Amino acid sequence: MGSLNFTLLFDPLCLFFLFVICVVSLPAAIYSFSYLKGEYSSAKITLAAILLAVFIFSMLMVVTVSNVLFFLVAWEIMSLVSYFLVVFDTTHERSVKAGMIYIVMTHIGTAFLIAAFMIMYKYAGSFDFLAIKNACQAMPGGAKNIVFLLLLVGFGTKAGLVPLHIWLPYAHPQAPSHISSIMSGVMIKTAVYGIIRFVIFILGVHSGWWGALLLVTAVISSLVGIIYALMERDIKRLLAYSSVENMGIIFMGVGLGMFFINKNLPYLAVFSLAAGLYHLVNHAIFKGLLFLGAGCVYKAAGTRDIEKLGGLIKKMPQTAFLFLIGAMSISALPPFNGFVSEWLTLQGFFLGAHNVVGGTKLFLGICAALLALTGGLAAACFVKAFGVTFLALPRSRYAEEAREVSLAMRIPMFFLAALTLVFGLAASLILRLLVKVAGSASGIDISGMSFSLNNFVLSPQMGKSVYLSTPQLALVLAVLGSAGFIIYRLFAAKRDAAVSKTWDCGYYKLTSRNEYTATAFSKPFRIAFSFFLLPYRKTQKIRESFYHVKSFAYETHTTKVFKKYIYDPVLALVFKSAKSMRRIQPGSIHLYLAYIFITLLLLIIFMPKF
Amino acid sequence: MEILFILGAPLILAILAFVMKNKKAAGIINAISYFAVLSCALLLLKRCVLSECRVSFFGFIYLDALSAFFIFTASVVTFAAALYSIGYVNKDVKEGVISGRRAGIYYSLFNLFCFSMFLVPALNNLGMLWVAIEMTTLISAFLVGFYNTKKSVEAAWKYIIICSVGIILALLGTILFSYAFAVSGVAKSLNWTDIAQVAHILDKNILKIAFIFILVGYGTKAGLAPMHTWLPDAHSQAVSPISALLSGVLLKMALYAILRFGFIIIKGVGFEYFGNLMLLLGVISLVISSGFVLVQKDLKRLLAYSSIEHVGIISIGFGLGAPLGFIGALLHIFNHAVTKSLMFFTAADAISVYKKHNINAIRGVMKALPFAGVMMLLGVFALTGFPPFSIFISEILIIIAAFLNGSYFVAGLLLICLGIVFGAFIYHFGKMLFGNLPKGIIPAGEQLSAKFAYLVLLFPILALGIVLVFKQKDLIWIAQKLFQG
Amino acid sequence: MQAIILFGVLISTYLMVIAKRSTSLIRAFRYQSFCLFLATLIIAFNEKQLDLYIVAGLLFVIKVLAIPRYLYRFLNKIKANEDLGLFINTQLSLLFALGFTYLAWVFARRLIVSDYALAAIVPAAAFFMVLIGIFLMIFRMTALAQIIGLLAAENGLFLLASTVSGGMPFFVEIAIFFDVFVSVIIMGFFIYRINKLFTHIDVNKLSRLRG
Amino acid sequence: MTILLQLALFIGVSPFLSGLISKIKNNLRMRRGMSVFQPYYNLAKLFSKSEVISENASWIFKLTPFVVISSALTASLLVPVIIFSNPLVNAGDFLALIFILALGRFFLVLAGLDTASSFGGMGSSREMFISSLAEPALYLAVFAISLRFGSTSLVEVSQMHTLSASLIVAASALFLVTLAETSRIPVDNQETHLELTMIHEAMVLEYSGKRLALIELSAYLKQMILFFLIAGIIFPIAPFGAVNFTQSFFWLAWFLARIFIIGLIVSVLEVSVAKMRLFRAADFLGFAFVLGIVAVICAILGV
Repeated sequence: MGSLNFTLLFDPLCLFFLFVICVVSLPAAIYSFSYLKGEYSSAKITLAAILLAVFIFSMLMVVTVSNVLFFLVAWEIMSLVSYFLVVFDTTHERSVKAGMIYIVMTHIGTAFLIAAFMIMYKYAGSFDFLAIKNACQAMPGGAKNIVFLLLLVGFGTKAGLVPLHIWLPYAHPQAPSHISSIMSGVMIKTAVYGIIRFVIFILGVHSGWWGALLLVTAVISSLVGIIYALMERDIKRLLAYSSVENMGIIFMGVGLGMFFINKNLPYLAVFSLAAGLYHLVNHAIFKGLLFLGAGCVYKAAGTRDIEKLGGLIKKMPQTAFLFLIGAMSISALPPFNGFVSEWLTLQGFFLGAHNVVGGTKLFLGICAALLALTGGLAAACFVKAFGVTFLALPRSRYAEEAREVSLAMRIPMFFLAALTLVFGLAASLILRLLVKVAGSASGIDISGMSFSLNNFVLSPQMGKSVYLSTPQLALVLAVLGSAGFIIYRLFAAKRDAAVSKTWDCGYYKLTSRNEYTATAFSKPFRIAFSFFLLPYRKTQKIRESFYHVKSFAYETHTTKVFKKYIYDPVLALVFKSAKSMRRIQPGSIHLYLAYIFITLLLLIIFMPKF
Repeated sequence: MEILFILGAPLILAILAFVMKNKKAAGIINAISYFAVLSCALLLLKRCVLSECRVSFFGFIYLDALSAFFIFTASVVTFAAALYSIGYVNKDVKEGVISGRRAGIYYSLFNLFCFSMFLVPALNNLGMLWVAIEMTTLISAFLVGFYNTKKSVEAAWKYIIICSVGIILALLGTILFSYAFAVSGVAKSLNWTDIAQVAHILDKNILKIAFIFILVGYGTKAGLAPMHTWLPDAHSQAVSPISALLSGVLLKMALYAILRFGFIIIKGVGFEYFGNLMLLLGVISLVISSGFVLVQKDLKRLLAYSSIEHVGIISIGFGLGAPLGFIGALLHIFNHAVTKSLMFFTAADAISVYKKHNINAIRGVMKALPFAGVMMLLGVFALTGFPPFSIFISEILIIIAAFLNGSYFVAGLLLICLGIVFGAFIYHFGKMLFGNLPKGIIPAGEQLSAKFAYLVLLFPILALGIVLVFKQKDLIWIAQKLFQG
Repeated sequence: MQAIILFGVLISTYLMVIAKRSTSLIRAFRYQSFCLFLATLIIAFNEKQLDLYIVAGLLFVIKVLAIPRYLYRFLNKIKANEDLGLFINTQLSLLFALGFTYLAWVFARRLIVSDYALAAIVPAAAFFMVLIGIFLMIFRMTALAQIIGLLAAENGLFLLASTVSGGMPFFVEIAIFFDVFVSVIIMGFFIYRINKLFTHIDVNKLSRLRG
Repeated sequence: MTILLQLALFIGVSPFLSGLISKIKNNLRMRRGMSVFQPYYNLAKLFSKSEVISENASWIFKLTPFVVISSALTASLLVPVIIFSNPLVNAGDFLALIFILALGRFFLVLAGLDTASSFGGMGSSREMFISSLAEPALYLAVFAISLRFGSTSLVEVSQMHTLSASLIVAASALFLVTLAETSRIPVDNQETHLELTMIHEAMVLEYSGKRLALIELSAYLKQMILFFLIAGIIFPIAPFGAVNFTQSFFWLAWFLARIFIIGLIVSVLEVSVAKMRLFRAADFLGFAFVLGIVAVICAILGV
């Protein structure tokens, strides 16, 4: 069994993840106190604080332990504590159901991990990372492939890779918002850590198809995630689906890195991996911010249904501003951080295409195009999320009565919002740090490589004038924008703008009922992707007489394809077989005695076989 | 001479409980004495692990580390059950479910049952072992049928008949063992120590057949599928503290008997034969029980099927062999005994509030019973193998053993079934624990003794779970000691 | 001499198979136990051992006298239906019994290590008794039949023990006797309760607990 | 200096391009049409007028025009026009340009939602729909181009190069995307006066006065930038390098001429096809996507 010593690992990869965990968890923790106040009893708030502390601690353990067994322990504790946090609001049936789906899916994932770890252990005879790493060199290819697939499924479940994502849109919205932000921002990232640590660092990329498979999964995840997010009207669930998308983007970077490692293109491998890591930290920051923002909305308005919101920008301007920052960075708009990492990931594809031959180029191109599609859809999604929630007129009393949240809740958000900008502007500096992480994780010597020209300019491709400088862009944008404003003021100084009603085609009173809803906003997409979403509608007319319809209800739904065609049939099968199994115990003692007798006979008959 | 105390105390207590008027005092004395028993068992375990095996009373009693381990396991659970009984019986008496006289009978039977279970691992003579195990059946049958309802009497009847048939087969197996021994021409004896010494020269063919009888026979008692059919009935109908004892200790005593014979088989026939049989029955138990757990509607039956599942896991552990499988299985015996008792107690609390066994009738346990609810929740995760609880360690050891053995099929099946059972548990207990109280259910106060019992049970699984992660070496050392015999 | 006794055992066992009513079943069991007693006595006489005499005496007292009487009285007390409730009729049962006889013989031949082919006869009879005991438990509906089946199987084991391994150690033998006696009493107690609660002792109808 | 020059060039010429297209279209339809300088008059008029702002609007609505114009201007600075290099040489490449334009669109769409008008919401929704579906085709075209040039740098693209099949196909994909992005028939119709058929116009329906002027201007700018990119790809032949004043002048003329050629093509196309239903736009962009794939395949084959 070998000895187990409890040592912690602090290589660049660990440090990087430690940073990510802390950078999101701390604001979320500060936020939690005023968020929970008034919602629960003080005992429950204390419990929440304790659980939060254990949760954060377990995540820290996950990324620092140097031993598979401890990793497993930390991993399970992390899942367990987060489950408790998901079902924290125990009175809601939905929380309990969400928690159940979450923990069961996680457990299934863990089962795959256990299998993978055990196969590794079988070859290494030790649980230590380094010992396994050494032993893995002698591992036969077939075993490596199996281990990789097991790890992929295991970590993919946690990461929410399609089609293993189904727990994510249930669990993340049900948890208290600061927990959602940690879960979405950090916890699912531990799966990325797992993939990098176990596949790239320990196992070593063995076959070319590993990266390709991860890439394809990632692309599908991001598309599916964002399409579902676009259809969603529950703001936290929308964010959760968007996490599926962003995990896809992160895994594109990682998958690309694996792909290039196998193709023996060290520079590109490090670059892509760093791009993935960059998106990882970015996503942690802006998704943390967005979830906190959604929490503010929920706290202020008491509902998460964006169809009931609207006009919040006037009631809670600061939250709106902060949410907008988050929405802009997640939509990859310059000069925020999401833009940088998406640009880097795209560059990974583009650069990679120059270094591979034949159909692989097309493969990378299509991946890049689909990533772009994802980006476009994400922008649409967050326009919808922000626009419908914060802009125009309030659609319900909930939204009308909303008030700005307390300062203690806004400060953490300001911190994160500032970080989105910092991570956008200091891109070249951060990339330089990240390539070190990527280099050490993939075991590639990066000393001879250069990834940026100076402190402001990124240049992924030496010898070609491909540059990106977010500070420059930000500066130019700001200068030109203010120039426009100055010109405007020069002309406008004479007369002020008149305030009047919105154009209503002559209709006399325009109310919030005339506004475009979230469902309407996403309708073109629903139709364009109807082959996948399988939308259906329910209409209900209440008639006074044949001629006069008193009220008309119209609902539209989309079919959850994965649930309906994968999970439900499997579950049904399991339950059906379990139910039919019940028939072997009908309560007859004679039958039971016969079982014993038959078992005895069979065992004696087949005795020579044992 | 701790063993004298361990065996003597229950007998004296049985008489005491019968004659004492104040049943509450009897309960408290009971609990205190079992604490003493627990301490003695601990001493015994320490002594047996550290020093040599001991045979005493004309070879009648034989104690090695393995027996001490089983006695210790039993003592932990019996102590908790004794504690829990105080409040439980008190409540039943108060509510008029049972009379004061029957409470006395209960305590007497409880003590006799405990005596018989402590006796099993202490015996050297295989025939007496058989008698002791049959004795456990006979005594506990009363406790199963204690409430004298249609269901409980039905359960008791099935229990006693099915187990008796099983035990008859076990006796047949024992006789065949003694025949094998007799044929070998050594002196006539049924002592395990004598047979085990010459195991390698015994007739393989007879040993093989004999072991099948033993396995089916004691396997019936241990709850190995497909001979498990009595188990859910008996466990669900028994008085709740007794359900814990049945599940936690009784099944393990039968396993102990199998193990004792198994050692002879391993020596005489080879490990493979023993291993394959154990694996086969273990896998069948695992698969069948996980299905039943999934669609179960009765809370106590659910726990009973989970016991079958765990016995299956233990059996797989033994089947996978030394050292990891054995360590894992032994550890699992202890862990499961303690954890399952915890679950049975909390379930009993819930049932006494809702007055129903039906899972669908139980909602919002967290609100009705805050303390027991939390314990139940922890118990669910402990039972399904989450760290930091100790079942995680034992399960992972068994899984490792499976992988190292190359039994990928078994390992995969184990993982799948554990997943299914986990899902089922979360599904059922999630519904029960959370949510709102149904109408007409008044949260009743929780018994102090019950709380103590929970803590007594929670402590070892938590402590072991945490300590064992760091102390594998010591574990291996202890395990080697356990298998010196 | 032994052969005659064995013959008696076999006959009484077959009688059990074809018994349709409780009383005849108990009577058959009594014959069986009596034959067993004789056999034990002969062994004791041959081996001139005191403890074997004691065992034989116990056998006679408990299995020939006490248990059947207890069961008779019991039957009278609960006034249960005499019918045993046959899952398969006597003819078919008899066929089964014949099959079991052969099976027991084959099994005993394989098991018994001896140059002398007929050495397996007694063990075969013992196995046969065990098989029939279990057979009765499975294919007869009433609780009483199950008790008798169990006792028959136990008788078989007794025979087996005293022939193949020269009997169990003395105190084990005593303990087993005691055990059997107690278990019959306890089972009787439960039958009594079943009869009281369900007003019949047809255990096949006890199927509230399922799944 | 070059920055100001390039800004002046884009601001100065882009309204003319729009006027020219409009003029050609009208002429092709056998109408006289407005003057090619009409856009300038429009801008001047709008700048001199006061505005009406919706009472429902928030600061997003008021801020948007400045963000939009700044993004359009920044984008125009990323394009290498004057000295075979762009003024912001280090700031970004082809991809960055696309992202910068997306910034403007993002705010424009929000502004459309801001006024609580159903038209605005409708326009926003459709705008996002079309632009996000245009993304894959756009990126594939860029991908094919970058395969040809070895990088996504706009400087490289605008250098002298030989034309190849992949470039032409890529440019046509880019062209289709441009039609969609610049609200041209068959995807959108700039000239419509029916709110229900508008996309871009519906979004900016609430704007008036100076803010509308800024938005209009940025639309002109965006159009010119995209035309320039297409032109740079399919008309790579520059007469000579910018050495002296005269040569520069000729060069500038060629630069403008090739943009106008694209404008001509657009106007011919606009009068000859009908506007599609909104959901057909998905097919249209799908076609562009297929063209993009063809372009990549051509690039792989080296033709």
